[in-house]
Amino acid sequence: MVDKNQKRIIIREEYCMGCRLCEVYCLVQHSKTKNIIKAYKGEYPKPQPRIIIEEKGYLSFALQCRHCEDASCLEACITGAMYRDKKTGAVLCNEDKCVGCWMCIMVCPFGVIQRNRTTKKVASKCDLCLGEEIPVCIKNCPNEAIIFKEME
Amino acid sequence: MRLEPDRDYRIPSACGIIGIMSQNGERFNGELAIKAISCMRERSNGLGGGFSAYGIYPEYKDFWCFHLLYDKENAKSSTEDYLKKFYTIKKDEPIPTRKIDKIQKRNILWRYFLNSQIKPTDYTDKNEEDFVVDTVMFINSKIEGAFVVSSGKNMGIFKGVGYPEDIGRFYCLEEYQGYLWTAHGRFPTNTVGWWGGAHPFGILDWSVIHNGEISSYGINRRYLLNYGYQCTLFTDTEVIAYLFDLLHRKHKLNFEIIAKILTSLFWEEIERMPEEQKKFYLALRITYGSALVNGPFAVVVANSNTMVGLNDRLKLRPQVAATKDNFVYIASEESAIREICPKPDRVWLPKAGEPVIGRLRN
Amino acid sequence: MTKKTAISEFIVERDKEKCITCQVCCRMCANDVHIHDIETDEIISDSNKCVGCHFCETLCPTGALVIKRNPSELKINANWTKEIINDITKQAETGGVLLTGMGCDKPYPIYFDHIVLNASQVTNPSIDPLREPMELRTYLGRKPEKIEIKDSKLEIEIAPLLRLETPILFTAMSYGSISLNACIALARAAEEVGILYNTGEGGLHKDLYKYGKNTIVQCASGRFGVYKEYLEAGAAIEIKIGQGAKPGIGGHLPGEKVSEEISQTRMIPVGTDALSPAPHHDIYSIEDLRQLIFALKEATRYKKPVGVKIAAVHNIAPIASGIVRAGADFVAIDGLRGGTGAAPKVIRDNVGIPIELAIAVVDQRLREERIRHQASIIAGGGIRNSADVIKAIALGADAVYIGTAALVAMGCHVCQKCYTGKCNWGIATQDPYLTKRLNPEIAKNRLVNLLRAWSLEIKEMLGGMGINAIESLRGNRDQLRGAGLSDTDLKLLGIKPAGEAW
Amino acid sequence: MNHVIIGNGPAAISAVTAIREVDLKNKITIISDEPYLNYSRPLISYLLAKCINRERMPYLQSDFYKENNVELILNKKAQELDINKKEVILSDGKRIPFDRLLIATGGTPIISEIKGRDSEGVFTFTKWSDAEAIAHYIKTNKVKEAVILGGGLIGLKALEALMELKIKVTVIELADRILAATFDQQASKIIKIALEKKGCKVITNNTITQVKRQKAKIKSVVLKNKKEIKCELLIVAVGVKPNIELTQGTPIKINKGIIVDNFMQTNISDIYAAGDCCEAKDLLLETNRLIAIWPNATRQGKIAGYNMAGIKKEYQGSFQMNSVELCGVPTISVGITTPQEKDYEILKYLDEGKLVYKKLTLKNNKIIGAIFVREINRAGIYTGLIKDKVDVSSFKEHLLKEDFGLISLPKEYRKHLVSGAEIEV
Repeated sequence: MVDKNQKRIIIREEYCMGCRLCEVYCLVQHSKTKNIIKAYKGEYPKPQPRIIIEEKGYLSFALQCRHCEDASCLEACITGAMYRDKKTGAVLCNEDKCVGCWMCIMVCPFGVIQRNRTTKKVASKCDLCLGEEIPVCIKNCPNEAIIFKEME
Repeated sequence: MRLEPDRDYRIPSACGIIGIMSQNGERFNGELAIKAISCMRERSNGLGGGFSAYGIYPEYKDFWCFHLLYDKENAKSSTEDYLKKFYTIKKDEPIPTRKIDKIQKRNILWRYFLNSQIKPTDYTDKNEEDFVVDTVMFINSKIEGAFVVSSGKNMGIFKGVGYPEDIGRFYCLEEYQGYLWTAHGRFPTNTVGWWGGAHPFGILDWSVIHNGEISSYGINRRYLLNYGYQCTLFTDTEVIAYLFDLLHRKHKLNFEIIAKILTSLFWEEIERMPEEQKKFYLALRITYGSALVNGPFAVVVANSNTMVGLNDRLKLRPQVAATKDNFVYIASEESAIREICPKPDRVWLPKAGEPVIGRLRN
Repeated sequence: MTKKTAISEFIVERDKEKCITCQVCCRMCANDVHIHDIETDEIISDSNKCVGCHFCETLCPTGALVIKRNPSELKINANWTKEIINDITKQAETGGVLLTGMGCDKPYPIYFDHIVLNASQVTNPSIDPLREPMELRTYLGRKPEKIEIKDSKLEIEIAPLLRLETPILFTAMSYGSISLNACIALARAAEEVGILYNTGEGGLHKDLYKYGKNTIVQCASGRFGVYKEYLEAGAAIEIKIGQGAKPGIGGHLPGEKVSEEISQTRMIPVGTDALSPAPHHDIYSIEDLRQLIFALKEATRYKKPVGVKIAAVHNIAPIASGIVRAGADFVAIDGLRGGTGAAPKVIRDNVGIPIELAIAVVDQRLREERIRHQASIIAGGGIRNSADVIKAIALGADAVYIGTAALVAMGCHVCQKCYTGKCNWGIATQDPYLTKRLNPEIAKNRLVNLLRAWSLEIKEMLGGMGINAIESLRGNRDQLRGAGLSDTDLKLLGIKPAGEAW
Repeated sequence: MNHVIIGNGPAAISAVTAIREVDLKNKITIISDEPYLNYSRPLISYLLAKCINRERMPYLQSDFYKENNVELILNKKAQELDINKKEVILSDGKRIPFDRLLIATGGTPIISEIKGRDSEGVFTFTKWSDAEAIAHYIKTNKVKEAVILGGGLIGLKALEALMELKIKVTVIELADRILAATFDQQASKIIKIALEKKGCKVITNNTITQVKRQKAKIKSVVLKNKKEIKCELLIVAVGVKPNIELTQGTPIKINKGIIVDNFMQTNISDIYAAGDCCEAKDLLLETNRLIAIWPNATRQGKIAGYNMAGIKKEYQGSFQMNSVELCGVPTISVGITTPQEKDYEILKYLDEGKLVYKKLTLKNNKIIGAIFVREINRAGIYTGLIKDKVDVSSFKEHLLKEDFGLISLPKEYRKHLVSGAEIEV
């Protein structure tokens, strides 16, 4: 079971300005160079952010994997690529194992797992920026519209 | 015209102070006060000393006794003309002094025993005391070269520029008998020539000796102004005297409460009190915020019936108290007390804002 | 008309090397300065639209953006300055009154900057606020002249008072002129610090009733949202007569700003202009004011202080005295540099007197008349930092109102475009795209920090003067000296020139 | 207490995990007739196509059995059930006693009776061994042309694999279209086009009547319409059926598959079934039904495991769904996609040029089926709506919009969905 002090990303749509800085920094974080200018101007194929920004009228919010306790993507994965990180409880995708059967995409009720735009072969999703103290999207949200919090 | 320190601007000073009182009204001569203050010579620098003595004019105890300080003859005459308008002068004479080379006398020192001709009714809301205060205010502010040193009954203030013990000798204080003496040795931060600036400061039968510098002076002065107290000279001492006069004589507050006004309790102390008390001290503080005396000070305030010693809220200046039989002593240093009372019954350091009060029993 | 004759105020500099075309600036500019061109995948910025709020600049992740004042210069002319020419041009184009926001930005003397404070040396130990108690608590309202005691019991009743933990309040800023999130931030900050904020004339949104004990509710000439519950909701009531930014002028909240929520709060139909008349039409003289004051006291059963806010004008001292005699428990004075959400530029920049002088003369007058204790003085209009606060108090104010400073703490960059309702910082706007940009939690914390910082600085300055309770500084002008002021100024301010001893 | 599990597939594995969550001490035995440690059957087509190597077949860490302390009996078939004695009898006669039994035997390919079916070069395609055998046969016989019987998922995955190996393939489907079970005409057409672009032949409304051979080896197949197609390899992929031999002749109730209740228990207490071999609750049809897909197997195994370990957990039920990428065209189909009755509402989006196709089936304002061809991102959101039976009337018009997302859903539902979301003020 997932223990309590594990942190999750909480979305507060009422404060999302829709600036998409989270997306920018997510992209950089998942680029080869991790350098913002290079990531945008020097890397081909262009790195892919693991965060989805939804917008409708003045409402907007950033959405990334919820790392569900009862994750259907884990049940659906036929290769064992999708796994739960014991320490953080995060649901991660081992892209070397993934064959791109898209079962996870089919079952994720948040639609936050995407086909890797470039290879088109493997699933790509939020990894909570493992290694970073807090995910970069949260660190760089200018309005605390997404926050990192122990799960209740 | 050159600005005169004390008269035209404030100058900070450190001081040695002592107050001695027999609560039974036993009169004793000034020698004791001189002895005590002289052992705190360290605390003064020869630029100011003075004494107040109560019970020294028993034969004229019903007359207002004005001690005056004149720069020049015509100041004296115009003052006397003014006095004669409102008072009958029962007696006037020079204040006896002896020649002492350490003190160069440069003023005319004169005392008057007066009887007011004014019926209180003439001055509607004002009573005789108020009228006397007005007189003093007028002389001090309007008549150039004249200064009222003291204006009480059966008491007097003797002061000048010099070491206090020399001033004492100069005024021959050993020849006076009083039941309450206060003495002051001053350490001003720059030369002062003017005798009026020395302590004690007096108004009516109040006398104040004071060691300290009052940071709240500006607002205290403006507050007093509302009640017609012209701070004609610039000494903190004056402010304290007027505050006592206002709060005790006019607002009819006792000395314990006055102490809680001048050195008010901290809000958190008030917070911790039971409701009733809290309400009381809140009212006190919000009403008299402008009378809060801030900054370091230790004072001895006296009038004919009382001697009060008080320390600032943080006790930033020294003050020791002692009792022996019916005697109360308040001084800057214990040594001064022991000098004149080797075996006191009790010696203690009053806490910040805790008044030491001696009362005349009758 | 196609020919644009006004010169744009700012230019947007974009470092193409650094720009990654992330389009954050495009998404965030409410003035549509930055547009992404799909063909060239470049961002084109139209400097003419830039108001200089620097929102884009602060968000740009690569620091590719710099907003600069437009260096394009007209022939130097001390008389016909760029600003004057631009104003004329605009009026020639629009034929209307020039509107502006925030406080007067003209270089009138700022007396605060010519007043210096005292500190203890040798003869008087300064007090270390970290070791000794340092009291800023302030009570506002009517205070007795003296205490009467009968057998050690209080004989007098103390009138209702406002308690402040630090002598600063948030000035009147209406819901309408600023966003609900901004109001919430102010209310929460006031609650946390133990001070009060002021509803302005915008009424009280239902979500704000819970902050009642930290609220001053305003009753202005428009009477918007004024009713029983409203009056009872606050800790005090303020009758607004005037405002430093526009003395003698009413308020005008354009209909497009009157949303559903605002219409409910102000009790006017959606989309209708909210017009506050220049005068209260039930106050044509001082006795009318007295009636209103007591009407409001009656309405709240004498449980709340009732104060009056006026703009600092030539006759301020006698006016204030009259107000106190009319029964006000506090007088709020708003100086020449006081802010606004919208005011005619010509009024803002030319009417009223600086707050420093107003404080000095009012405090002096009330003392001379021996009614100083009957009412507290709250001074506002150009209070920029803790030094201004402490100087205002030493001149004679009981507490100060801050407005612009609070807005700046929340993000405002003083672009003075509040009246457009396009505040990119989400403060002076009702546009749901923009209001959500102000997270009340963050804003609240920033306000609390500001007040904490100022309070600490005030304590340090007090300690330096050897004072450990703010009431010993209030009106204590001996602690002030004028540097480079004329004798007349010094006389009016009641302070000595620097260099002169006690 | 003995937990015995017959089968070593996803149902069995997740049963083990579930049991071990609550019960660390009691014994668990797994019986499998296959030689391998656990592996992923759906991967065999990738293996055959050489997209992956053998190392990637297992989907668990090798130490899984040890870590969960499971006794493995491999290469042995569970021959018989002695329900009274509570014992499983293995092919070698060995008897394994159980207190709780889970039957997770999965499915077996349907063998259609064709003349000459027994020729060499004719295979089914469901197990690792099948893939190995086919690969070996292709290598040794230099196969150039192949025929696949059955245009279902398995058939087409096999087809894709063979194409990867540069083999010319013809697929023969009895129905009027490929992927008939899950796709409608339009969707099938798009796939068909994609397949044909890649040079493979698709023959529908037809089947094989005879396999012709040369020596023992297949040389061609003859169709219903007498047409003959030359080939060196035939893969028969006409579907799978539950593997229930074991239960035949026992009191365990069976229909097409083993019938279980919502706790995955058969009519005999302490005997459970999960995965492709059983008929469990269908959320949409609200009857028990075979749904032979991976996610169901894991879920059912999990539920069974909990209940075997004494934790009452109910199976919420599921529905048909499948996702497969063919010739670079990703597709997803969920629920009832081509209903027969009239009272359904159909929403469609078709981009003829890009060959993008989206279709939703609604019944009284609830989505019950969906098809996505080529654009599948966020398809899971619809699956969620189907599962939660959300009334979509308030946002119907957004359903197929480009920007459809959680933001299109009613605020309250969205907040409940995005756990932890807070409402401020």
